[in-house]
Formats: sequence, C-alpha cells, structure tokens
Amino acid sequence: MTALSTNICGIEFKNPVIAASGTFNFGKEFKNFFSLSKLGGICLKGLTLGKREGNDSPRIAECYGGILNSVGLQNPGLEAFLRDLTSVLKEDTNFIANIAGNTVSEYCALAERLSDTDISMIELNISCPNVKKGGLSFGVLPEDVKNIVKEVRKFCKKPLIVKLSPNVASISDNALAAQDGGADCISLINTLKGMAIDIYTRKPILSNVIGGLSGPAIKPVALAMVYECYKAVDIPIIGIGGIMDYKDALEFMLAGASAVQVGTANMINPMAMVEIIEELTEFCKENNIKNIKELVGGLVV
Amino acid sequence: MTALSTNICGIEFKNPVIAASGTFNFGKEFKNFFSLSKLGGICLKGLTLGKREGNDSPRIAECYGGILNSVGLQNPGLEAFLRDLTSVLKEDTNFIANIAGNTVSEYCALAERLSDTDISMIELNISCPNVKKGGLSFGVLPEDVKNIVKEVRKFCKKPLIVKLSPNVASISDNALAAQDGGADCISLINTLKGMAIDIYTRKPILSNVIGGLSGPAIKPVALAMVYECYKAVDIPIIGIGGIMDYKDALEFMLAGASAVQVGTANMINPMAMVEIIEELTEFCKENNIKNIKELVGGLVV
Amino acid sequence: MITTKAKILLNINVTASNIYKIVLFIEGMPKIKAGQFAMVDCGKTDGVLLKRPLSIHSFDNDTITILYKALGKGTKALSRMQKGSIIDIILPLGNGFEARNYSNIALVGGGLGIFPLYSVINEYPQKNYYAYLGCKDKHDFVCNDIFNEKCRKTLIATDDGSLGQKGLVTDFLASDLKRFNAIFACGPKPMLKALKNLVVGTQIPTFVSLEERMGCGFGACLTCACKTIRGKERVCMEGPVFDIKEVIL
Amino acid sequence: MITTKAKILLNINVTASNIYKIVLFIEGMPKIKAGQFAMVDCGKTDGVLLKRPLSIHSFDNDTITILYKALGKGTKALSRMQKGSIIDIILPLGNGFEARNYSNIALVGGGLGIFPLYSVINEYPQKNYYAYLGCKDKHDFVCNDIFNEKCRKTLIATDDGSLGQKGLVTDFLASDLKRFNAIFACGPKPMLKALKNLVVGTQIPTFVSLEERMGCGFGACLTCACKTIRGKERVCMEGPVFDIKEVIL
Ligand SMILES: Cc1cc2nc3c(=O)[nH]c(=O)nc-3n(C[C@H](O)[C@H](O)[C@H](O)COP(=O)(O)OP(=O)(O)OC[C@H]3O[C@@H](n4cnc5c(N)ncnc54)[C@H](O)[C@@H]3O)c2cc1C
Ligand SMILES: Cc1cc2nc3c(=O)[nH]c(=O)nc-3n(C[C@H](O)[C@H](O)[C@H](O)COP(=O)(O)OP(=O)(O)OC[C@H]3O[C@@H](n4cnc5c(N)ncnc54)[C@H](O)[C@@H]3O)c2cc1C
Ligand SMILES: Cc1cc2nc3c(=O)[nH]c(=O)nc-3n(C[C@H](O)[C@H](O)[C@H](O)COP(=O)(O)O)c2cc1C
Ligand SMILES: Cc1cc2nc3c(=O)[nH]c(=O)nc-3n(C[C@H](O)[C@H](O)[C@H](O)COP(=O)(O)O)c2cc1C
Ligand code: FES
Ligand code: FES
Repeated sequence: MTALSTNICGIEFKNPVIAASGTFNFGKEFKNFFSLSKLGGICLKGLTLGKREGNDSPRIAECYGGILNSVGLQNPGLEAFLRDLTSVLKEDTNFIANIAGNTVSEYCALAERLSDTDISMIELNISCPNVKKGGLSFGVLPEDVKNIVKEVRKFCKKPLIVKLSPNVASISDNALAAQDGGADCISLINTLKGMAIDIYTRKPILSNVIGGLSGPAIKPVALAMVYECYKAVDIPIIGIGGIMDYKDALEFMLAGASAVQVGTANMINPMAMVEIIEELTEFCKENNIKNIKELVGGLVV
Repeated sequence: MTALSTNICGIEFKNPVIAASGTFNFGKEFKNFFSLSKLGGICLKGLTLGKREGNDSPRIAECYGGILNSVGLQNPGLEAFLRDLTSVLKEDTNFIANIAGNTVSEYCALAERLSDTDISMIELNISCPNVKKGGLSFGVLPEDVKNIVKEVRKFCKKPLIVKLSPNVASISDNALAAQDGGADCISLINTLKGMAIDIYTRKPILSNVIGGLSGPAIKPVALAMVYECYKAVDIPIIGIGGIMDYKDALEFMLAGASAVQVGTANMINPMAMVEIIEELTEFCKENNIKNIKELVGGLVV
Repeated sequence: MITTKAKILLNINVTASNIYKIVLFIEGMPKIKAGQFAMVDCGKTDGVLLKRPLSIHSFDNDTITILYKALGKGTKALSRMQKGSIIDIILPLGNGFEARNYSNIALVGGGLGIFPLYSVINEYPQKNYYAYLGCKDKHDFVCNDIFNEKCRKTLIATDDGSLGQKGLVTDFLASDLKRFNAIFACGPKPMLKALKNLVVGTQIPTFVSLEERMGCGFGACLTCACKTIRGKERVCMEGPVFDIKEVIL
Repeated sequence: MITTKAKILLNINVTASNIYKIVLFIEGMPKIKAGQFAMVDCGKTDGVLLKRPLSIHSFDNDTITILYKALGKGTKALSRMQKGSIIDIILPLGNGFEARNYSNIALVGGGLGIFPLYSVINEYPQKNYYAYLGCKDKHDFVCNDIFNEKCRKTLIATDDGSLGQKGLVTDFLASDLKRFNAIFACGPKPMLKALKNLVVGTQIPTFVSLEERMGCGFGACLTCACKTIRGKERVCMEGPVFDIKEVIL
C-alpha cells in the first residue's frame, strides 16, 4: 500500500486522481506527455450507442475562471469504440466508461455491452447539459434518477457510478435517489448550465447558445454539493469540479470525496494530473499521513 | 429621455444600473466616493422584521473569480430602519427595499409597512442561502414561490420584484410561478451555494460552513438563467450575477434584462457602477443607440 | 476615505520570513490617523478579486509605508510588483488609535500586529512610549530597531527565546502596568485575550486593533463582523480599534 | 508534441494595429513543420485560463517566431510580457502544410492568416513561391517585405486600396492559376470560400489552414470541430490544414 492507493467499489486505484470524461478523449493524446499508468484512472469520453457528431462550432468559450463547452457528446459510437479504441484499455490504469443515451434502454444496452469489456467501472452520465434528448433530462428529478439507475443496474455487471448534475433543486435528494436505485458510487459535479454573449455581434458565443461551465469558477459549488452528498449517502463519492491543483483535490477529499476527477485542468496543462499526484504524495509525506483515505470526510466542523 | 433612461414597472430610472442588495448596505458608505444620484437605483441591505446579528465571522472567503459570503442578513430590523435610516431615501435615485422573513406573514408585514415609505419598489428575497429558516426555503419549489408571492402581493402597494435563487431545478418554472403569483418584475440571480476549505486546519473557511457564491465566476450561470426566464415570462427582468463592467451589463441586457444589479463589483471597486454608467453612455453614443431599451432581449440566435 | 492610485516607490523583502516593505506615493493624500488601514489592490491574477486590508505602518504628506507578509495569492502577487507600478488603493480606513489624551502609552504587539503600532509614534512623536513586542522567532522581527530608538523601553520576546526574552509579551507587561495611562495593542487573538485578563481589574484605558476577513473594507458588505457588547460591529468601520472592555474576544 | 517552457527573447509591437512579434527560445526544441501551431500560455490574469493557439511564423533549431494580434484578454496579457520572462508552451501542434512534393506554390493569405504562410518558405526555401496577400488596410501588413524578398511574385491587396491593389486577393489569383502545382491558403472564411469556388474546377491541390476556438489544442477536448466530408474533425489534430475539397467551409 502506498500513501495514495485506495479502493473504490472493490477496484484498486493507485491513487485517487482520475481524468474526467470529455477532457481526456480516449487517452491516446496524453501519451505524448506521460505514461497513462501514472493515473488512478481515466473516464473515457462519453459514449453513445450510435456515432454522434455533436454540436456545431464554436463549442467553447472562455469565461472568467471557467470555460463553457457545448461539444454535445461527439463520439464514434459504441461499435466503433469496441472495434478501434479498446487497445488503450491495456494500459495499466483503471478505465471508466462514461455512457449516455436518448432513452433508458439505450443506457441499458451500453451498460450491458461494456460489462463484457476490460473497463473497470461504468459511469452513468445523466447530467450532460449539451444534448437535446436524454442527458440532463434523466438527471433532474430524484424519481427519474432512481428509475434510470434501477434499470441500468439490471444490465450493468461492473461497479456503477452515477454522475450527478448540479442543475437541480437538491443534490442530496438526487444522490440518495441514485443510491436507492442501486448505484455503487456517485460522481459530481457535471457542468453548470451557462452562457456567454458577444456584445458586438449580439450573438451567443457558442453555436448551441447554452453550454456547460467547468473550471475553477465552479469549485465552491461542487465542493458544497460533495459535502451535502457525503452527509446524505453511504456509497463512495468522486468529487469533480474545478480541481486545478493538489490543494483543490484535498478540499474535495476533506469534504467527503474518496477520489477526484480532474477535467478542465487537463486542457490547460496536460501535466496537471501528474503534478497533482506528485504533490499529494509529497503532502502525505510531509504531514505524516500513512494513507490518504484518512482524510476522506475529515472536515472539522 | 437620455440614452440610458428607462422605466420598470412604472418607475423611472435614470439608467438601468442598480446596486445589488447586501453589497451597498444602506447607501451611506458610498457617499464618500460619489453622489448616489448618479445611480439608477439602490437595493438596500436585506431587511427583516426584528434586528438580526447574522452569522459569526469569518463571513467571507475569496474563491477563484468569486467570493463566498455568509453574512446571514445582518440588519437593524424594520423599526430601526424606519427610525434611523430613512434619510438616505431623500437622495435622488430609486431605493428598493430587499425584504426577508422567517414566515410568509413576516414577509407580508414587511411589505405592508414599507409600502407606506418613500421606497420605490420592494424586492422579495426568497433566495438567501445564508439563513436557517425562511430565505431560500421559500424559493426552491415553484408552488412555494407562487404562494408567497400571492400572499405578499396582497399587502404590497409598491411594484413587487421577486428575487430568484439559482439553486433550483428549473429557473423558468420559478419565474413563471412568480409571475403567476403577481410579481411585477423578477430579479436574478442571488448567490449559488458554495463552500471553501482550509486544508491545513481542515476547517471550512466560513464559520457557517456554506456560503453564497457571487462575482464573475457566476456570470455565465446567471446569464443563461436570465435568458431562460426572458423566454418564459412577460414581466421585466433585472439581471444580476458577476457584472463587473459595462460589457457584462450589456450581455445581460441582450439576454433579456431590462436593468442590471451590480453586487460584488462594488466591494472590489467602489466606483464600479459609476464607471459602468459612463461606459454604457459612451457605448450608446458610439453605436448610435438612441436608448438602451433597444438592446433588451436583442440577442441574435 | 478616497479611492485613488498609488505609485510604488519601493517594494522589498526585509526579512527571511517573507515580510515586505512597500512605500506608496499618493497624490492628494488624505489626512491619516495612526492605526488606520488601506485596502490595497494586488492585481487580478489567479482568480484574486478582493483588495487586501493592510495597516499603515508610517506616513507623511504624500507617502505611506506598509509592512506586509507575503502569505497567500494576493500578498504574493503584491510582492512581485515592481517599483514604478501604479496600483489602486482605498484609504484611510477604520477609526485608528487615539493617542492625543495620553502621555505614557504602552504599545503591545504580536507578530504582524507590531507593524501598525509604529504609526502611533509616527503621529505623536512627543509621548512616552513603552513597547512590548512578541514574535515566534527572531526571523519575524522587522522593525524592533525603530521602536528601540523611539521608546523609553522596548521589550522583545520570542516563543523560542531566539531574540530577547523567552515567553509571551503579556508575561512581561504585568509588572510595568503602573507606568501607563493607556495601552494600545495589536496581535493574535490569544495575546489580546491574555491582555484583557491582565487589564480587566485596572483602570487603564486599553485599545485593541482587531483583524477579520474583509470584503470591501469601507463598511458596505458587513462581512467583517466582530462581537461587541453592543452586538456585531464592523471591524472596518467601527474598528479596527476597539476598547478592550467593549469587545468580545 | 511536448509541453515545455519558453523564454521570451523579444516581444514588440510591429504595427499601428497592435500586431506583435514574439521570439521564443526553447531548449530541446522538437522538429517543427510549416503550418503547425503552438498553444501559448498568456498568464492567468483577469480570469484567463486557456492557452492561446498561435501559428508558428518561422523557426530554427532553438527559437520560434510568432506574429500575433493583441485582441482580447489573453493576447493583450501576452503583449505586456517582458523579455526574459518564461512562459508555458505546447508545440508543435497540428498537421501543417506539406510542401515537399510541389515546386510552384501559391501562398494565399488574408489578414492574420498571412503570418503562418511564411513558415512554408522557412521550411522549404528552394521552391518557387507566389504570394497573394490581402488585408483590410495598409496598417495590417507586417511581413509583406519578407514575402517580397523570397517570392517570385508578391501581390498585395487591400480592401481600401491603401496598399497594393484594391480588392480581394482571390480576384487577382484567377489569371495566374496555371503557374502553380499547389495552393496553400490561410485566412478568413469568406476568402477560403472564394478560393474554393476558384479552384473547384481545376486539379490544383489546394490546402487551407482553418481557425476554430480551441480548448486544449492537442486533441483531447473535441471543442475545435470543423465539418469535413468524413464528418466532424478536430482542427487541432486532423487540421489545421485540410484539403479544400474535403472541408465544408
Ligand atoms: C485591518 C487589517 C489590517 C491588516 N494589516 C496587516 C499588515 O499591516 N501587514 C500584514 O502583513 N497583514 C495585515 N493584515 C492581514 C492581511 O490582510 C492578510 O494577511 C492578507 O489579506 C492575506 O491575503 P493573502 O492574499 O496573502 O491570502 P489569501 O489566502 O489569498 O487571502 C484570501 C482572502 O482571505 C483574506 N485573509 C486571509 N488571511 C487573512 C487575515 N489573517 N486577516 C484578514 N484577512 C485575511 C484575504 O484578505 C482575502 O480576502 C491585516 C488585516 C486586517 C483585517
Ligand atoms: C490554429 C490557429 C492558429 C492561429 N494563429 C494565429 C496567429 O499566428 N496570429 C494571431 O494573431 N492569431 C492567430 N490565431 C487566432 C488567435 O488564436 C486568437 O486571436 C486568440 O486566441 C484570441 O485570444 P484573445 O485572448 O485575444 O481573445 P479572447 O477574446 O480573450 O479569447 C477568448 C477565447 O476565445 C478564443 N478565440 C477568440 N478569438 C479567436 C479566434 N479568432 N480564433 C481562435 N480562437 C479564438 C481564444 O483562444 C480564447 O480561448 C490562431 C488561431 C488558431 C485556431
Ligand atoms: C470539453 C468538455 C467535455 C466534456 N464531456 C463530458 C462527457 O462526455 N461526459 C461527462 O460525463 N462529462 C463531460 N464533461 C464534464 C467533465 O467531466 C466534468 O464533470 C466537468 O468539466 C467539471 O470538472 P472540471 O471543472 O474539472 O472540468 C465535459 C467537460 C468538458 C470541459
Ligand atoms: C456580501 C453580500 C451580501 C449579500 N446580501 C444580500 C441580501 O441581503 N439580500 C439579497 O437579496 N441578496 C444579497 N446578496 C446577493 C447579491 O445581491 C447578488 O444577488 C449576488 O451577490 C450576485 O451578484 P454579484 O455577482 O454582482 O455580486 C449579497 C451578496 C453579497 C456578496
Ligand atoms: S469589509 Fe465590508 S463592511 Fe467591513
Ligand atoms: S482544441 Fe481540444 S481537441 Fe482540438
């Protein structure tokens, strides 16, 4: 056991630092910068049954301390993934499939097929603000959350993570609903709905008008939600939202996250996760922390 | 008529730039910097029936591009306000009373008493994340919003603004509920619930643990919500959230806001609103805009 | 109270422990009182928004000097600013120490709290001063020399005895109490509490300067509340200096 | 593709219209191809997070030169950076122009799109080049001289006729088409569309470098999509250079 090793839903993680879906594609691009085996895990780009082209460009706008994206789940589709992209799964880290569908049965089909691969876990994306059908609409009301999780659970043979949307009335109600539905783990937050306007052209910057806000701007919101969920549920939590450095990661762990996902930071600095892992190791050493699990939920209130 | 003059719910505004409640106290402090008559209006610090001491310090934490506050509606209470603080109402601008209660009948009592003063409008604060009872809890579910607005409406003889919380499932549902309840105007957004942790002490930075996030970090979220509401309701909208300069103000107006409120910016630069007003005037001149109302909802999609 | 521009005339590290001295030139300088502070813009890097509250260490007709520790994002950014740069500043803020009516004044400072105390000597150089200055270790001392020069007595104490006496300043104050007709203090809460215990039985007017996280610094946001016998008050407006009898520490 | 540090050797304004020339020294410089770009860190001021995509104008063994317009927050912050500063950079990115197999090449540039075209000459100095360069007005021209020096022909056009011909570069290209066995172009969408109309009937291999708002610049975020006959592709990876026949403009 090293200071950073941890176990989530029976899966061993070298460290609690996982790439967030959509900011790491299918991993290959980052091999230019470091060995993927350094990472705790990688959430792959959101997969749908069929190929999706996503929204038109511009799909990104920079905001103060954050970015808006409206990629809209562009991906090659399940079959193409299974055919062309599974070689990355041989890398020595945990791969998590992030799945999204237009209907409950599409989610089920994805979960079923991916259960037969070397994927370590499956993350249910019911929180994407950038697609018309499905996506976020399954993730708003607690009863809808519970229902979809219950259905997917029947087909999912891997540990099931449910990724929650922050655009809801009560995050802890939704977390409980996911737990009740049979989730093994929850991850949060996905992006906040947001918008930016070019005052000269009077047009929205994103062709899709609305996008999802990520980056340091959303960290306080994400942290409060993780803390609320930690008080509500018994299953492990993966904290996400604006994590740029090891201090941010520690804040999430103190608030109750067993692991963290790093998204936007990867786009700004491809070495971000490696640096976080190194600095967490250093931090544990300096503070005589035998294993980082000691910190989880360690907030003193 | 000047380029910036506007009319909201029958009230004349010199310009659409209003101080946001809680960042301008009762106005006096800013007289050190400029004449209050320059402003379109001022929302006074949230008033409650009885005196409130608010939460313990620390009540503020700086986040990336934003601040968290947990003041908790510290105010001298209605009677002390009426006795000691009404002299500011003589200044040549519009004063808006921001009211909050623990019960619906407290809101009604506040609205009734303030209707007999020189206040121009009343803003119903059902969106404060920093108080235990009341505050936000009236502002989450559309039916609760409609109910409290309907009750207060009976006692309120001034134009009634309902200030919406962003911590909800669907902002447009809540906006419609406010309209249905009889609101003359909606303002949004109040702060997003957020949190910050000191990793060395392992304690939350705010003594109240959770606070409200404001500042440029929340602008994209606020803008998207204003736009959603603009598509949903017929009553005027006052846009709030991270407005730091005239460009931000214009984004909100293009998204559908008839006027804007400036909050956090006042704390960082006490001249912020005066600068915004000057730059808006300049912008209208340069772009041959006869009156800024032309821009409201002018987003090209 | 004005919001204005200041030109950096000097900005240098003065100790091993990241304490900087900054000298700012301000045209049309308003009248300043000892113990007042300024809200200093540290730039808008890495998500920083708020100005930082920093006490005025000394002042003359057109400059102020501040001693500050480069701790977090804001003050570190400030420490990187070059001579000649122009920054935004709001000053003077808060009530300050009122020394006019006292002749024999004890100045009791702990850590960073030592810095603002010097402004009292700066404003009223003709009084009799007795300084009691405490720090963790000798590296934190920056301005003991100037106290030494201007005070009848300057007692230095460190937690580890690496400079002056070993112990807390309040330990060494008790025996001298009779000498003073006022005590002005600034420092960490535990020091102020110890001081309160010490003076509670005496009639010596004692004033303490408090620190609290601040938003605006000029009274608008109510984020800087401290507890007094009258209820919550703003450290930036009703303070930072409070009568020790009236403040709940 | 590496992520590394670069030292600013030069960073100066070269025109009236806020165009800057920056020269960066990079130790362990990777091999660069004409038409590739870099993601350049502009600091983290005023809420800026993302690196900015900027094309490589010219390069040698350990330096690259970029010409950029200081437009928004990021590039303006970059323009304020001092000689000697160290910045983060990712390079080289994208596919670039492949000139190897062509001898007579037309370089068609509009506005800021002129800058990267020069890197083709920089990589293959021995070819025959014909440059068609267009801008709004004469103030936007920065590097026409170096094209003039290296090209068989350099046609300059401005919208207002303030320099060279009055009109669009594509207007002047038509009559010369027979001379080229390749066209490399970079510039605003309308120019590229006009070019597509011009070459659609010909057999001349024509490659265009596209611009799109980018997040990462190295293929990870899928935010920079453009439409091609194969579906959406990443400007930063499959591009920025596309065969004009395959891209939907
Ligand atoms: C009235 C007053 C006078 C002061 N005078 C001095 C002085 O003369 N010299 C000096 O070195 N320090 C002084 N301080 C403390 C100084 O304001 C903080 O050290 C500084 O604000 C920390 O900012 P940062 O960017 O280093 O830290 P960050 O962690 O980036 O600050 C984040 C936020 O927390 C606030 N904050 C963090 N620590 C403190 C603190 N201890 N007190 C108040 N706010 C804090 C900051 O102002 C900022 O809003 C004074 C504080 C007050 C209230
Ligand atoms: C492959 C490529 C190569 C480029 N090469 C050059 C070059 O050599 N010289 C040069 O002057 N410019 C070049 N550009 C354009 C340059 O990237 C933008 O002008 C710059 O990013 C704008 O940033 P800003 O900070 O000035 O504006 P901001 O408004 O602060 O930018 C906000 C966001 O929008 C993006 N953005 C804004 N405008 C553009 C744009 N026109 N194209 C792409 N992204 C934009 C920024 O990258 C940033 O993410 C290139 C763009 C691309 C895609
Ligand atoms: C460009 C981009 C694409 C994303 N795509 C997905 C996706 O396909 N599936 C998903 O669940 N989340 C997606 N997200 C959300 C991130 O996984 C993450 O939840 C969010 O960005 C917050 O984390 P951050 O602030 O660290 O980026 C995407 C985010 C970005 C910025
Ligand atoms: C310190 C502080 C105190 C506030 N107090 C109140 C209040 O009393 N009543 C209220 O309706 N909103 C209050 N707000 C919310 C603001 O009015 C505004 O809605 C919010 O800050 C978002 O705008 P901004 O980003 O421009 O600050 C407060 C905000 C801050 C920062
Ligand atoms: S800091 Fe704003 S009132 Fe004191
Ligand atoms: S910019 Fe990220 S994939 Fe192209």
